[in-house]
Amino acid sequence: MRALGAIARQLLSLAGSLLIASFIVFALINALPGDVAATILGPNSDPASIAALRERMGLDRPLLLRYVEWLGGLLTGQPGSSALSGAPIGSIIGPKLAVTAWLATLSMLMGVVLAVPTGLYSAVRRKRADGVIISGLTQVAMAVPHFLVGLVLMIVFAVTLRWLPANGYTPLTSNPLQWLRHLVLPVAAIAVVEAAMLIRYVRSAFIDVLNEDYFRTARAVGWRFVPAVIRHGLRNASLEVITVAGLQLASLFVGSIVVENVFLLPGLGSQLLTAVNQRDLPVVQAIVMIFVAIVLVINTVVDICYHLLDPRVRAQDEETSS
Amino acid sequence: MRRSHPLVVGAVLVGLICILAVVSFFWTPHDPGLVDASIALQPPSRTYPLGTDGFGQDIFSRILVGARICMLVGVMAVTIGALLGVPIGILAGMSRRHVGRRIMRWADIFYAFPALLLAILLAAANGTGSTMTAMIAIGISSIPAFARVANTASRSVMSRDFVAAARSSGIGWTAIAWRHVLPNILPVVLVQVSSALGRAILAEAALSYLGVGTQPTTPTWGRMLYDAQKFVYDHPAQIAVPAVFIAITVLGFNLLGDGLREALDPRLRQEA
Amino acid sequence: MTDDEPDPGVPVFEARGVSRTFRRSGTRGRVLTTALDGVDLTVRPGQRLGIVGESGSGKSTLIRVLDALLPPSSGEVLFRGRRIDNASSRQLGDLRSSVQMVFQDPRSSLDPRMTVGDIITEPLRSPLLRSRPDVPRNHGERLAEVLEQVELEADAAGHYPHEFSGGERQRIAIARAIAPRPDVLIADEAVSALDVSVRAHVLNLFADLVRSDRLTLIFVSHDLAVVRHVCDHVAVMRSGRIVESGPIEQIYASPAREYTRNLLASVPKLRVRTASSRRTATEVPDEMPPGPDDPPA
Amino acid sequence: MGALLRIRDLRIGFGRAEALHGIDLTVGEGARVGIIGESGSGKSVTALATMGLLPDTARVSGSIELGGRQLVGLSDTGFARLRGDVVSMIFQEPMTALDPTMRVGRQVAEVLRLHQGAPAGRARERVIEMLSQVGLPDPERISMSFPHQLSGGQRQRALIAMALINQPELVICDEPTTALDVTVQARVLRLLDEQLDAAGAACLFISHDLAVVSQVCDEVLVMYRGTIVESGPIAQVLENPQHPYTAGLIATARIDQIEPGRPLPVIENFWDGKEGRP
Repeated sequence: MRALGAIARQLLSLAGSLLIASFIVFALINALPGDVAATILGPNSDPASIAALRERMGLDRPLLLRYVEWLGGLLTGQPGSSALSGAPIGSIIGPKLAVTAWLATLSMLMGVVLAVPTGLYSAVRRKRADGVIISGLTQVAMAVPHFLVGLVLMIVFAVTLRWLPANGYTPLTSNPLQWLRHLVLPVAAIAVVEAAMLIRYVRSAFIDVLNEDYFRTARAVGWRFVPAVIRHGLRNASLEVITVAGLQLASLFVGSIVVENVFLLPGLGSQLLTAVNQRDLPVVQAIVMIFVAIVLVINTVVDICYHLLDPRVRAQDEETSS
Repeated sequence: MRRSHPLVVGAVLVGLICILAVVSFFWTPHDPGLVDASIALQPPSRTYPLGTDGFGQDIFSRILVGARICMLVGVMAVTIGALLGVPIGILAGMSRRHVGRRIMRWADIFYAFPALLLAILLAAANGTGSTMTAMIAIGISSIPAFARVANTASRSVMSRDFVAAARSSGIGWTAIAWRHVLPNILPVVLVQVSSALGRAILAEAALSYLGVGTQPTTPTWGRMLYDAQKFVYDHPAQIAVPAVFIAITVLGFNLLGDGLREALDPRLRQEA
Repeated sequence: MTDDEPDPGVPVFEARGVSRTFRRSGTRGRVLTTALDGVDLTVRPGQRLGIVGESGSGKSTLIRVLDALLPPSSGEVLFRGRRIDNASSRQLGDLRSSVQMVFQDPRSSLDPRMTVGDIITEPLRSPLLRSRPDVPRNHGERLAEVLEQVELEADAAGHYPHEFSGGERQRIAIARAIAPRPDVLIADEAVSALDVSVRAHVLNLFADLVRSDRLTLIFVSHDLAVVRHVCDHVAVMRSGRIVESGPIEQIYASPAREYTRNLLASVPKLRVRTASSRRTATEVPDEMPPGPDDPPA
Repeated sequence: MGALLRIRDLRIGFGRAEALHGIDLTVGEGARVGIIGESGSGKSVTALATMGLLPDTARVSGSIELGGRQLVGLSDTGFARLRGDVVSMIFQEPMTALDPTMRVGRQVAEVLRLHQGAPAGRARERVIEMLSQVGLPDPERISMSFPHQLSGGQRQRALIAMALINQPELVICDEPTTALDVTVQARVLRLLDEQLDAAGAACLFISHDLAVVSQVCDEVLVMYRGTIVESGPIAQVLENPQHPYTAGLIATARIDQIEPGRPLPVIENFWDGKEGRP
């Protein structure tokens, strides 16, 4: 019952954060000095067309009213319409969302699958040659931006070997094989970098556990090293890793913006960049808000997982709620 | 024996890039902006040490000037993040627990605004991106990490008895913050500065690559990669040079951070 | 009454019905723990008062309330006849300049990033102390004096705390406490973190200082045998209350309360364990209540 | 009584420094041997070496025989079979020695299952029995609790239950009561005393407090900076200490026999730290 209360509080605080974040997004676009309509039309536009656009977008009405309208639109899935084509934003974004969601989810899965065993292995073998080599490799992988890994993968597997397509996308429903072939390289590009970071966190979380008194107790009652790590290390280390992995999932969605542009995937990230270049502010505003919301939701889910996993946090919860 | 290696290697790499940036103010082999289609895409030679790009511009000159932007954005962004984030963290860490938690909750909202998103927002609101918007965006997005690190560290300092001792002899809160809290959390903040620099430089490269940061007329490593991408089929080596420089710089800062962490954390020191 | 010439009749500290509660989570949901429950206490000038009890008995909370580091939830605390509970920090000048504390663990009570000299002279730089006439002006001179008093080398001032042993570090903490020439010294478990073999040295130092500087001493400990060597009065605490108090020799010789008797009996004594004594290896009386050993942390 | 644990010329080094300079000690079956010394004297290192729990960086030479088995150079698997079964250990810090994410009962049951392979139902019964045997009230509830819900004394009792549940031949106690309150310490010491007697286990008891050692042990070893300066039956050592350091330790431990107001004796009154150093 208490756990439910904690979850309810988390959700409430998520709603608060979403509200504040939406206000920040709206204010940055609309309340910063400089006229929205003038920005959209660019430096060489005439006052008449600016006035017309202001009229069409309803920019003369009070800021707060426009914010509330936009918020309502977000909740119903129709946050306004494009400043250029006039098309409803919901229908522009909808199909792109699936591409980005696939890209991010598959990258995260691949990243975790790569990182947890590797991190554990390099923690246990941290003083041996192979542990040091893994450590070094992760350092290098972390120093490389997503898009660069993407470019290198493209050169090797698409340009030189011609195993996979260099760019483009096929929906899962029309041809699953082609869908997969198009996603392999972008997913790998994100996963490699994310896994490198994750490996370091997993490694240091496990090294922390190895230094804990309870780990020594586990060894003293007769667990061999590796079983002790698995029985008593995994759960404790996973607490730390989950927090980090959550923050990473956020960074991964952002990484997908760049990688979509490398591989010309028709996802939210590509659409966002197109909108920025076309100065289509309503579309930019909506897509940024979607990304921000995804990040906040992920963080809340991570917090809830953390609370369910750690008995100490569960108890502390009761303390802080007072 | 191995323990000091990351620190030394990191310092050398970072030092190297700093030297490049400084040199670029006084000397470049060619004008980095000079376009000459007749000498486009040349391989490295005596005149063009790293070759020329698709516009016939000298790559080495552009790398030198790019180092300047890269360091400028990195340092300024991290300064913004640290100057705002660390005081927030200390304030939260020195407040009573539930007040501190509330302060941190506010700071955490910025976690929802990664550098890239914030930069895109600023660029969109401004019409175009610039070095300034990139700096501000990266800086603001690094606030919560600084605040979190400073908060945890100062809370643990506040629980030590030397703070109680200072309070019991009438030392005020500001003096405690300056004399006890700040010096004791400085090591972790330094480590954070170093890794934040690495991340800031990655973000800057991504922004330039996407064209929402520093404008394409100014040479940046990220933009050089974008330009090289056009020739990926016929001249794949074009992407190698800016790629290597980005990686070296970030690697340098990451190693520096790791080295500092090891050097400053007594527990790790024994462990190594 | 003037500050520099305290009336011997006015108590240094007076606590009237002081209570303090903390909100904590326990095994069965949220609970209010009562750390102090209606404590009345009077400390007279020149008295050497020991406060004895188990952990969780409220003794550390009591001295933190006395030193105005924690506000009481209810009740009054007076320092030299003036209310200090809920006083602003500026009104605490007299208290802050006359009372100094020594804590349990010198690893925690000495700032690792300060030199020993800076640590010891820090109280002298307090804005509240500078106003007092008898606070030493010449920091270097006073530093040398107190280092000698606690039997540390003069060149210790330039070193950092981690370069010293546990006993030496506790002597540094004592030097800091006596540097501004306080009238009252409060020691919180000041020897419990030390090895038995080092403990005697620090206890002797306390005894000497109190005698030579004619200090009022409040000495918190879980060990009655230790308290007996530095104090003349003792207050025994349990569950936030003072259950017994009086002259130490009287309580040491004939404790009135069962609880005090148990405390006394629990202190390990040097004794040879023979085959016949195996069954009663320690002298804890069987009637010791078998309840929880101590409250959950 | 035969020798259960026999250590000969044990040397342990870390990096360039040597922490233990060749010590000899013998623990007979069912015997209680105390090791006393200040922090850093090498007493904990000796215990960890016997358990095979020293860090990889330690260099160990000499001989440790437990019931005839040579432990120096034994593989981790070999040690794991002995630990918790033939030899077990109780550590100083009860607050951190239990896995915070696992219920206490399960942690105790693990030890049983690990070595005896008992079925879950039987193990649970035995765990409850053991928890009540170490004086924990309401053992059913305790077994379902997480460590943070127990007090320090309760956790130490749970750790004693873990150490004794497989009826080991040797129990190593490293300052098991130093972190506890005096009254709790007294009760835990008495419990240890009873349980060791009941199990007939031998005990190597490490402490900086001679008074505590004198209450539990029959023999005592005095360690100073990695060497044993004195050893013998406790009565003999207390009455007639051969080494001035031991004399100093005894004097400082007799605080209750000094008249208040008189200065307490300190080690330096007896020993300048040089004379009689081996």
